[in-house]
Amino acid sequence: MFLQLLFISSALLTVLCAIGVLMVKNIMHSCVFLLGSLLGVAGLYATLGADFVAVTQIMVYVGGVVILMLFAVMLTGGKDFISRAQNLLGLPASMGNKLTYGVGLLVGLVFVLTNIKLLMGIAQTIPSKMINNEFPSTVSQIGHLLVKDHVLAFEISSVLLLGALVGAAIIARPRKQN
Amino acid sequence: MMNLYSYLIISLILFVVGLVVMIARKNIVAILLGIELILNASALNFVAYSRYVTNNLDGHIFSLFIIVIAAAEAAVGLAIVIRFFQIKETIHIDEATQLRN
Amino acid sequence: MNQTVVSYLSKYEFYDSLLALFGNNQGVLAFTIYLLLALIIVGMCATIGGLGTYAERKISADLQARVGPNRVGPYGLLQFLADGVKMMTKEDIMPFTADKTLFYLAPLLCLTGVFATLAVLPFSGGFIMADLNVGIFYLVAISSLVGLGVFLGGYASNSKWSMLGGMRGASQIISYEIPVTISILAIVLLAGGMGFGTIVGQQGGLPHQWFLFHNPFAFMAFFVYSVGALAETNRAPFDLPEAESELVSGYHTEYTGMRFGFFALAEYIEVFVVCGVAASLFLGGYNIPGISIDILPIQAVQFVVFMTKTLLLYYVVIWIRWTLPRLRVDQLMSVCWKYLTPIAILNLMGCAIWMVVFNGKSIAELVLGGH
Amino acid sequence: MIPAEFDGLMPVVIFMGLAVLLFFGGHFLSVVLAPKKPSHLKSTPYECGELPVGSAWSMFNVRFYVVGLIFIIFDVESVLMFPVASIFKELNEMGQGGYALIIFLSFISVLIEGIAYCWRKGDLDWVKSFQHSLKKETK
Repeated sequence: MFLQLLFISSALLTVLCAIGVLMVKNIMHSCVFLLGSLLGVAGLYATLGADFVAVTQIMVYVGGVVILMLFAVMLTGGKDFISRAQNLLGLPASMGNKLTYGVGLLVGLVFVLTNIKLLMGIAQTIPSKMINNEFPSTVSQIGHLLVKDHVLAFEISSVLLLGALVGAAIIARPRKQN
Repeated sequence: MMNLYSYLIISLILFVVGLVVMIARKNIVAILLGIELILNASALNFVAYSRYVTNNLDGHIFSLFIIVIAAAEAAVGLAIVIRFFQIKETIHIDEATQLRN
Repeated sequence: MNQTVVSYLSKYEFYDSLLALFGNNQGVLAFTIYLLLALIIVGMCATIGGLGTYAERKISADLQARVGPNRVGPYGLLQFLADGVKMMTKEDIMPFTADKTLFYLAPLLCLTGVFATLAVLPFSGGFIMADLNVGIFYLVAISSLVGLGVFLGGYASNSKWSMLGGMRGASQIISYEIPVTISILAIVLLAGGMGFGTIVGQQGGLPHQWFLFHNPFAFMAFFVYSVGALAETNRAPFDLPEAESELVSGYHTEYTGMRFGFFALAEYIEVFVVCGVAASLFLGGYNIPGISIDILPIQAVQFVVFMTKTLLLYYVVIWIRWTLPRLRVDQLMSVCWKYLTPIAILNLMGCAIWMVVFNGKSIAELVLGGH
Repeated sequence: MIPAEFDGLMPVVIFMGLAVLLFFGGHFLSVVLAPKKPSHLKSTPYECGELPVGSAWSMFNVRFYVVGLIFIIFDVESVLMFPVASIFKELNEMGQGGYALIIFLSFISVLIEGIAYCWRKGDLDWVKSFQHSLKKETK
């Protein structure tokens, strides 16, 4: 019961905030809607029993990426966007008229529906085992996987992050104008 | 109610919205927001499959690394946005037409 | 599977009669117990936060040879209630240039981030709302909502003082999160788990069993944590985001009445939470020396032990505020990145090497030889 | 089987819900109790008595972004270190302490390289490099 409620509220938060990101003109509000969507995804992870991934999602996105995006918006002149902003309804005419959108929507819908049908067919062949409400601790298993099976990815990710740090610092470093 | 499909549909919606954000918005920061949504959709799929299909935690590891890569991508992408703004004084994507100078 | 306060209570017999009272519906009973205890904890923390403002004035008065508040109630003890009533009856003013949605949202983010941390704070062995497996990691993660709230509060006001305070606040909070997190990592490494139950359970009641005196690196990590935590909660000497003498009052310059009250409440509760975390990570938490039986009265004693340690740390925080002068921004950043972070990383490496070389034994165990 | 209510999610959600409730309750009380006499001058942004000039949403120094950048990289690295740190003791007791130590230290050493690079390039100083760039400009 509780899990269902958590699932529904997280799903609604995720989807509605994602649509908010799309529809809102102000880029600052878009970032805050993204924050809501990411929190909703964290809630969905929690309902899937992925406690460590859920907390990682909060830690990296809420504490890191969203703040970084807000900083970037401020650094490029916060109010500048409100006038320049574009939303779905303000699409440039070169991107098509109502007919193209209608046909695209229809094709997309058919595609999605067939895919769901296909997925359902596939999934029905999979025995649904282990689906209970019990959440095993994932932390120590993830730790073991990180130092045993995925140790190369673990080490290389540190190199990737070093590269990202150095590259981004070089790009963003304040320098002499002109 | 809570089964694989509901998670897949949510992740599908996230993916589509992210794609539309990437296509429709002209602000580079907004395009990065769209990319974050898409990456989240894929990570959600991995975790959902890991719980309902494979029954091991490799999916969690995958989504963990997706989050790591998303953070690195956001860091570099926003650095490029800021540099672009210093040169062009705008962050409208259509202004990005030159490879150098 | 995480231990919670309900699964702890279900070991006792009265739980079964309670369950019968609720028509054997475990969900409803669990919800009721959680809600009651959560209300108690929130009320307690709000009172502690309120008394914190009182203590702040009283201690500062002591340090400056003044009297301090002494009109409302005995010794001025009810001053915080008067302040609360005053805040509620103040007019809500919003700058007409403000971003109205975000202006509403910012205090909520701060409040949510702080309240959510209370769920994993170990008040005693049984009285920990949820002993999550990811306990301390969850606490660090969810409290980053506060930094976001500070930034959005500063941004949404559209006032220059607020904007400067919000920018400074956000960059300070995120910077100091790094040494704090790495110091916590050192303790996670020593304890072999992230849950508060595991971490506190690895320590004992006597000082030589605490992680503070486990090895020299953990000892250093405590001070790195303390400095970083002071900065993360925007306390003096790191109160640059709300420096009265230069930024009016920083990110909440434009906030009045109840909304300002929420910011203040969140800040004071956060100080309490940070002190509680320090007490349970480094100072042995709720452990009582020499007692290992697990009955309900013992839980009360454990609670008292935990609160004593936490409130002593709270006193030290206030004491520091009225003793040390404020840092400059460049000093703030160089303290974080050039001193605390390298020291924290070295502590982490030292702890890892200590674990392998001495097989996880603390100094006391090595010296005394034995268990 | 253990019902999900026993797991730790519920208290977390309840605390967040209480925060939201308190927020709206406080707002409600304030709406009921507080006076409401708005005026234009009252709702101007505070600027020490002067009328505010321009918007506060202006551009900020790139320093803030560089700090955020270093933060996010370290944040992610600490996230990856958490699960390894929490099983370090277990591995040590299983006799694999040396292996775990090598993995852990090599991970941290890359972290140190990052901070050493930023230190050397002056990204960690707040004022000095700013003065440095000013000096360049005056040349």
